[in-house]
Amino acid sequence: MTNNASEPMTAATPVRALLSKPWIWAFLAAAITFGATSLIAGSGAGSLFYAALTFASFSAIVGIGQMLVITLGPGNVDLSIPASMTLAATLALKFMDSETAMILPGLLVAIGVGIGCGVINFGLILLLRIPPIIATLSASFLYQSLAIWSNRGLRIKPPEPLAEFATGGALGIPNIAVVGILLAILAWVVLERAIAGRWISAIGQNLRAARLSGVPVNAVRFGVYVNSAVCAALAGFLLASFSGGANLNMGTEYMLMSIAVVVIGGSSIGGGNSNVPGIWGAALFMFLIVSMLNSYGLGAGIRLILTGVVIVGVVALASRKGYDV
Amino acid sequence: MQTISGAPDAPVVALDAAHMSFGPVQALRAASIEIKAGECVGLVGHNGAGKSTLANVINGRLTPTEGAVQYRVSDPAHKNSENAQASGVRSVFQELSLCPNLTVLENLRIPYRNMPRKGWRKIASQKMSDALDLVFPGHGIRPRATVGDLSIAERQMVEIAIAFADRDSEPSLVILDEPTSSLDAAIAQQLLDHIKRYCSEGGAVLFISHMMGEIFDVSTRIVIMKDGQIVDDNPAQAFTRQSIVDAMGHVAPDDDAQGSARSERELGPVLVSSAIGLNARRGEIVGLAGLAGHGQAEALAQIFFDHSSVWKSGKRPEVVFVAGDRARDGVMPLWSILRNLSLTTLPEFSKRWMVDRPAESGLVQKWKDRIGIRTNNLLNPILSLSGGNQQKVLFARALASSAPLVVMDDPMRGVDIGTKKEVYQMIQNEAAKGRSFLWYSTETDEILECDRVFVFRAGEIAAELVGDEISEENILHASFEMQEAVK
Amino acid sequence: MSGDRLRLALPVLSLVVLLGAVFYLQPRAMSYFGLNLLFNLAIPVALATISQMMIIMVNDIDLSIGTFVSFCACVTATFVHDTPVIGYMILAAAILAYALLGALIQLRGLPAIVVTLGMSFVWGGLAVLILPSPGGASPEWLKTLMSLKTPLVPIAVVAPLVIALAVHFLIKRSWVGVILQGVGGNDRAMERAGWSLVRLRASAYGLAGLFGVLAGMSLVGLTTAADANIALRYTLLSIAGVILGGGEFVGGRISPFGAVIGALTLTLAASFLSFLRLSPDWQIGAQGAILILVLAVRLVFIRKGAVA
Amino acid sequence: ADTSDKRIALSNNYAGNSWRQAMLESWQKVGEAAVADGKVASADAFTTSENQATEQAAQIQNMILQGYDAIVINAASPTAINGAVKAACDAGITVVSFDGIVQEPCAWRIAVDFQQMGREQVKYLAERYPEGGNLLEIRGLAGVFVDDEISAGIHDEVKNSNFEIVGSVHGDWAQDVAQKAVAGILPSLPEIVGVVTQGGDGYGAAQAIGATDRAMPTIVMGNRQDELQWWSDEKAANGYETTSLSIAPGVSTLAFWVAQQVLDGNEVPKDLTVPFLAISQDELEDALKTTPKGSVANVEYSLEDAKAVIASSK
Ligand SMILES: Nc1ncnc2c1ncn2[C@@H]1O[C@H](COP(=O)(O)OP(=O)(O)OP(=O)(O)O)[C@@H](O)[C@H]1O
Ligand SMILES: Nc1ncnc2c1ncn2[C@@H]1O[C@H](COP(=O)(O)OP(=O)(O)OP(=O)(O)O)[C@@H](O)[C@H]1O
Ligand SMILES: [Mg+2]
Ligand SMILES: [Mg+2]
Repeated sequence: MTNNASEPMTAATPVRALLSKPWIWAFLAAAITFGATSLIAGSGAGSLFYAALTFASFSAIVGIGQMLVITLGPGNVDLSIPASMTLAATLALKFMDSETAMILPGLLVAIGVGIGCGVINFGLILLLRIPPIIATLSASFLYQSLAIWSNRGLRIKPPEPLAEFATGGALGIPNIAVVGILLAILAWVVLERAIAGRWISAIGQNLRAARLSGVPVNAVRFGVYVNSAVCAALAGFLLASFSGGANLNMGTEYMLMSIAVVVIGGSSIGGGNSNVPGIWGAALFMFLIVSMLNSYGLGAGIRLILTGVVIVGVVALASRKGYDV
Repeated sequence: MQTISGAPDAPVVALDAAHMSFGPVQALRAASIEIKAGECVGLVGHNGAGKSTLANVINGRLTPTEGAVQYRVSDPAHKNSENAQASGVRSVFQELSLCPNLTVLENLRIPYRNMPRKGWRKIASQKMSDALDLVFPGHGIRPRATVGDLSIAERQMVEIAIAFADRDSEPSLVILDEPTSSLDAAIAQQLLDHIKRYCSEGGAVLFISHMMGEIFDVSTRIVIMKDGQIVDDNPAQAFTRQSIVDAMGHVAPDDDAQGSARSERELGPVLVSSAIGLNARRGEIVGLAGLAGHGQAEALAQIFFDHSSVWKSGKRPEVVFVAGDRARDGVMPLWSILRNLSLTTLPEFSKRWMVDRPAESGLVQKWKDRIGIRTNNLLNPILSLSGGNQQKVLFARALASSAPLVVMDDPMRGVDIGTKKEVYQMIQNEAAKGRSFLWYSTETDEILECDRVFVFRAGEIAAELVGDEISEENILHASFEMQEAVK
Repeated sequence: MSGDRLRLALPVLSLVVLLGAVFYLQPRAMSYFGLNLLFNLAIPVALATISQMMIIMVNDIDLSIGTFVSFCACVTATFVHDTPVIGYMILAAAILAYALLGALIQLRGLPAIVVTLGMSFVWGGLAVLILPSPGGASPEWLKTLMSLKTPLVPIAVVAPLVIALAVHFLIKRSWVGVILQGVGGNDRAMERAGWSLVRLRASAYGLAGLFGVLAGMSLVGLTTAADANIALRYTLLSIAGVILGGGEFVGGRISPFGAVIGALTLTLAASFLSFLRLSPDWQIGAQGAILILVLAVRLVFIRKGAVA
Repeated sequence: ADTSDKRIALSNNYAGNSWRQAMLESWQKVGEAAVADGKVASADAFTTSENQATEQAAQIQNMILQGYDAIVINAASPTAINGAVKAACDAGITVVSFDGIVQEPCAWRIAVDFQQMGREQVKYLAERYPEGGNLLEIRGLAGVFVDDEISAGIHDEVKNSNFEIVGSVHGDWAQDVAQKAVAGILPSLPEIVGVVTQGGDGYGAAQAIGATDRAMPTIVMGNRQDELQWWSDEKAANGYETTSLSIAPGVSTLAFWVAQQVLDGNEVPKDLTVPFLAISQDELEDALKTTPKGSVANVEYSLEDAKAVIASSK
């Protein structure tokens, strides 16, 4: 029962090396769906790509936050992402009240809300020892109430320059995507090159051993949960600016989405191992598969089934068995 | 109950020139060995010599890449593991094979494939009690206790008892891979006595240990492995301690050095002390002794947690930890050797937030050479190392730090003699430079290395022994009888 | 006190406290009729929670149980009602699919959470195909069964007890259950002892499928009709129920009685809130708060481990 | 009969959008006034935390226990809470459903003809484009009754016209989801002349289409203030013409009065229909003025309005 993982990284062909990357499957899947949709779209392929970049950004931003949380190990997941998005967007847009001068303070409000949500989430996990899944879920109900209470679902327009930034782009790349890519690069640096990244991964593999190796486990977990909420808040802020206002239900689909992009992207769900490029591949894929099925005129039922089958398929293909002796 | 069929005097198992390679690693080379009924074979070798691999080939978990394995009951249509099972080959692996969420008796049900279905709990309970009473009289383990609530020593006892238990068939060969590593001396002796009794009644045992005393105590035959090969296989009488150590290929360290270092060193002021009275001075090696599971590990953990933070980590940590229970407390299973080794020292050698990668590989390379980790590539996964070599990585992880206090929780489990001696020397040297050690050990040899020893009993310090008071008798005495501490 | 007992103490306690509070707020609930109204919708939740428990027992987590129960409800309200033979065959196939999924997860070493996430789309899609618009009807016998007038104690109380007892005997007492729990406790040990992990995981998933089907059927019996989104929230509810009932995500530590009581507690918590008559703005938040409160009590019961 | 000691409860399944918020607000306003006037004893509103039929069924069962005299329901599913509604009727409680109506025959239904709403949209477009053309359809949440009904109406009417529906996406009644879905399918679509919607998706569609270099088709709006605002801006800029129609959230207050009338002992037919609120090109400015920023165009019903509705459907 040998396997390729136990062999040292000897010189393999570039293709082989590429195929061994867990994130490649997400990009392959995205490329295939893009190709299939382009068959219909024809010359519209360019604008399809542009749209894909735009909408994938939101998934990618929340996905990055979620990925770090999931990397912390089994049972760690942030289910408060949709509520944090909504709360941050609602409060920030209400605060800015369409005034251009308030853009920066508004952004700070959104980020502040994110930090607040993260602190509460982790507080519940640490102080009350509630399993993260349930802690973040329960907290999200509170955030939802807060969002409802704060302005009762009224949609306030974002300031004009902010809306222009959110919907605009340069050189064929949407501004939003630039933000998303920069964040991904930052996350990659933190995970692969910084001490913090090592710590996160160590905690994900064995919390107790990490603690005994001198890793400041609570500080790291605190940072990761706050980061996830801040990413969600930022995504909410951008999404509201992009779509012309905050809705009470705007974050709903990002609950499953944030988990889906993490796992399709090739991060090991068991924790300890994360994968930044895959997030983008998966985010593009999740947008493109819906577009493809819509373009082929398939009904909602079939669309859902195919989405599910493809998710399972990608994961089954990308999987490699671990040590099994 | 059914007895094992086949010719009674045929060997239980016979290996003929078995090869086992894992990719480029040749873990086993042309190994030939026969084990007959009534034999107790002691298997020794340095870390990574291939002992566990040999054991796994014998019990059928690994199928040799070349060569043949012949069991007493060998049906070519079946897999090796099935033949092994049918022939009554049973194993106790070093890392525990119990389900902690189940009770002791339920754990017996797992390997007992053909247990009667009606009233199985009663049967299992009875058989479990019988087996425990047989091997460890006076054990005090209830069959209905949940395994997770037992101490690590008790778990080890349960696992050994299950291997010897009367199940669907009688055991004909029991493989014990370092079974005594978490047992204290008294319980270990019960096991050794049982092994001798069992072999004299016609059973066979393959006993892997790094402890010479045990090997000589039980073995009728001793097999020595070195670099994947069986280099010696003779009746036990043919060996001496020295000849074994020589055959294993390690430089024999001179035993006289022991203790002399102790008196020469000058001790500084008290560095740490805990609520229950445990303390250590600068440059001192403090031992924690007593029967296994009497609060030593908890006391150590307490000191570690008191002097390290879950909220920050700095360039100058106060304390570092060497784990004994690798899987639970030490190893990061997804990582390479390199990353595992550098984990504790990351903030120390890096400049700011970023990992200084050249410094990292320099440091790891240095420790690989210094502590002798057997690998050809530090980027290999840590799990590709043998148990003892994984342990060395954990040692290096802690010693590479500049922390003035090193806390060690029975850290020499599964480390071979040669390496042990080197590590003892290294500890003495570090102590001389002013580092303090708190060292919990189940092995008397190691306790004798210490400057001062606290003997634990029922979670409290039963005695404090200094200098020449540190002896096996005194420790045993304090472990068993509550005495006024020598203060 | 043994670990299992302790594990059960909290859920029982929180249920009793909540029940007391509800009776205090609404004395009318303290009757045969009242108890039935309070708890009858907990029956499908309890079954779904048991289903989730089977998965958590083998260290996995099922994100598709909500859509699966919805799917089963749709099948029950359509095929089982119209053409019973085909209906039951579909349900049997669904259980088989669950078992195969378990086998696939083991064979390829897949993360269950992702596979079930994917499957949640598949079940949801199938449910939409079967019932594009809400409707269907409950088979008569099912409706009768779910509104059975049991003597003395209403069926809403009897059924969860029967379910818990049956599962307790299956999982906690029988040897099959012991072997299945072993997978969660130490799968390597199971493999070494010669058990086929593929078969064991498939069995656990098959059982989960079975209880999912039962949940869907009982739900239709209560609501008398179905729709494709009818039970989506069972996914999170069932996970919360297992944890509330003293289960743990890893290590095969689960308790059937705890899980059922957890489901009852969650159902009751929502009722408690509506009896409080909060402002609509805060009703949703209060549900979160009460969940936090109940779980915070766990703190008292958790042994203080060395590491958080 | 005297209803001053009667207690009425609202069982609401969802509060997550501006329409529902406006609905709750109207209920509160009218309910409080009715309590102050001594018309009823209380008018409490309850919302479930998740948009789920099972949760709503439990909520209704709790209301039975609390002894309400009437329960007004906006249902998550027309069928899945039948059991609970039946139990309420059996306990002698008056049940009135509106918007999301229930099938259980014992309940009153204030229905909106959703099929008609779909047809109206196509009819309007057919007037605008007699020669036909391509349409894009934005649907709601799959598996939900309203979605299926509106869509059925649209498709039915399209058969009588020269239109062809060349694309159909699910916007889940969420602005951003609709925007995303439209942006994803647009590149594959031929030129489209109109977009039919289910209410509240118009602005998202306009955003998505505006981001491309396509000509802006005629998007049927759903009375949301941001839609009206966008429409008015476009109208000012280039004379953009369309129509807008949806149900007024204030229909909750109609349901309230209907419940009160039933409790009062008046004979009320089981099935009532409310017209939807349509805003035409000329009414746009007025509607915009009376609609709060970020909310939905609304009308609330008085007791007299309710009596008129009841009388007209006898
Ligand atoms: N599955 C495997 N893949 C790669 N290398 C392996 C594998 N199993 C064993 N090895 C290597 O084979 C060699 C022999 O290992 P083995 O575990 O048998 O040593 P050991 O004698 O038991 O050592 P120790 O006393 O430290 O336990 C080691 O170099 C080990 O790294
Ligand atoms: N798939 C694998 N790839 C690399 N190495 C492996 C693999 N599986 C097992 N090994 C190594 O094979 C050897 C034997 O495994 P095993 O689990 O029996 O160790 P062990 O003998 O119990 O360890 P110890 O000697 O400390 O008791 C170990 O060195 C282990 O790390
Ligand atoms: Mg070994
Ligand atoms: Mg070893």
